[in-house]
Amino acid sequence: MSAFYISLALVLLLSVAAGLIRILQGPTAADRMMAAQLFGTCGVAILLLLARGLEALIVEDVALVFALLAVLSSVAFVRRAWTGKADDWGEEHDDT
Amino acid sequence: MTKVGKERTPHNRGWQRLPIMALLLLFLAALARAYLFPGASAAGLAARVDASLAAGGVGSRVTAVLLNFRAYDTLLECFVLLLGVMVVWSLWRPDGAESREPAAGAILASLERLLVPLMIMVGSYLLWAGSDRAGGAFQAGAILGGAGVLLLLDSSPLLKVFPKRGLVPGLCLGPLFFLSASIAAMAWGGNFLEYRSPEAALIIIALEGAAAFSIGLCLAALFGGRPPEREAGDGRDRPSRDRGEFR
Amino acid sequence: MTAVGAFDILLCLTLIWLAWQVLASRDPFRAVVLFISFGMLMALGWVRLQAPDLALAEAAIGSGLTGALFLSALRKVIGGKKDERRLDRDEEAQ
Amino acid sequence: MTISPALIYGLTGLALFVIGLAGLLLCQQLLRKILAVNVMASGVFLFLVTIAHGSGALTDPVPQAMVLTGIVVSVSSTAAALALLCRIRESADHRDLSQKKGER
Repeated sequence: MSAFYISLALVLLLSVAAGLIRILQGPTAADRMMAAQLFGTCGVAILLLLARGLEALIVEDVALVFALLAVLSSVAFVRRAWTGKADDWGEEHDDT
Repeated sequence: MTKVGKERTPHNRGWQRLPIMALLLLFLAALARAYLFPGASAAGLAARVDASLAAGGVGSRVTAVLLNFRAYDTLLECFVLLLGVMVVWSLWRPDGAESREPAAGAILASLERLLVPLMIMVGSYLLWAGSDRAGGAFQAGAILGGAGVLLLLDSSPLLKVFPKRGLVPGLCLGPLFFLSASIAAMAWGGNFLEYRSPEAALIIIALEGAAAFSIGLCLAALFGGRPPEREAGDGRDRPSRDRGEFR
Repeated sequence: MTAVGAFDILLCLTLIWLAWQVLASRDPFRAVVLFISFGMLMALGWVRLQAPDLALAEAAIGSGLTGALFLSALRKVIGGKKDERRLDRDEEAQ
Repeated sequence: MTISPALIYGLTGLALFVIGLAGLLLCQQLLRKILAVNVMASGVFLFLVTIAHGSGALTDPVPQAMVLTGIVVSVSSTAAALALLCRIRESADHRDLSQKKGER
């Protein structure tokens, strides 16, 4: 049964890796941020599956913390980075 | 994507990069070789930690290392966080960006109402669990800091409740308590930062609570970046602010 | 190969690729978002290395606090300057 | 030599360290350099924990505790570096305004 859980976690990790393409391609900032948030959700699922698969129930605590704190970056994005325009930051910046 | 944007790249020119890349690849190869074929295998410290675990009064091995065997790490780490806060505060300058920030909408307000109590609860749980499972002052502090950052991001009215004068004492509470406890331990006849068995667990829980509180406050202050309001007439031009204590 | 081994290798390859993309992508915002996901995946790595303490700290700090720090610094650094810089570019292009 | 998780993660840690070093040396943006230092730190942490994990069934808690301290310290240094970056950027803008067409 534990191999089954680990295989499921593997599939989810594959889907995370596929989701990276959305971050890389964009086109808007909101798309990238949403993909990163999807990673957070997937990460919680992977952690829960690992907790069962590796029989380390402490990992469930990690999933709890992960679920609570992954919200922060999305709130920071909404409050600090996003202005609501569709093409905002879709272009490239090469300064600083 | 403008044309000008394409011409400027964040990197150096290609021909400048090649030798550096080659050197770095060599470096990677050398590191990998040193890792894969170690000369003399060094025994870890796990056995020694386990042997002396019973003397410390804490069940979790990592917590025991942090607070019993290498407590000065934790102490100095608290001071490093304080130092970071001092650097960030000294670099802060009013630019009016905060005053342009719109107030949080209903969604953020309800999110905050839901999450902040949960974060405080989970943080306390991790603090309690830290004595014999994974968890402890750092993790609890990080979650409390997350709650603080959420409040700051929402420009929450709850920040007004927090007493302005309490910020600096709150930041210093953990390290100072830590320091005084260890000096007291020394006065009782032990070594610096040494706690003896029966009372150790209780003292460590109290220390951890204070440390977690201060670490969380430090992390939130690092994010806020704004020193607490000074007395009027300190010569600086500061915008009037109506919300946010330490932003 | 067992599922665990495949998981480890895929996770490590993703981590390395992400790190490379963080440093190679031209858009700073994209780099920051990639770095946030990098922190999230690091937490999975700590779990696999049997370090739940580190996984807890990384889950809280790497995915939440660092991301918020970088995003708000990003706004201060480039967010407000955008229109100004566009004008500069137009001048340069002419 | 069998392929153990410790081996995979150790090599990944080394690779991350070198990638971060490359970014630190080759990137010109300051923000990218801060990210590069963070990637380097992650590589070092991964490597340290791998050493702790590699020596058998018993994991060594001492490197884990050190890495735990290191994670928190790296957050505070990152925050300090970002504050410095904002100030540098601000003064560069002031200079630009006064010179009007200065080099960026």
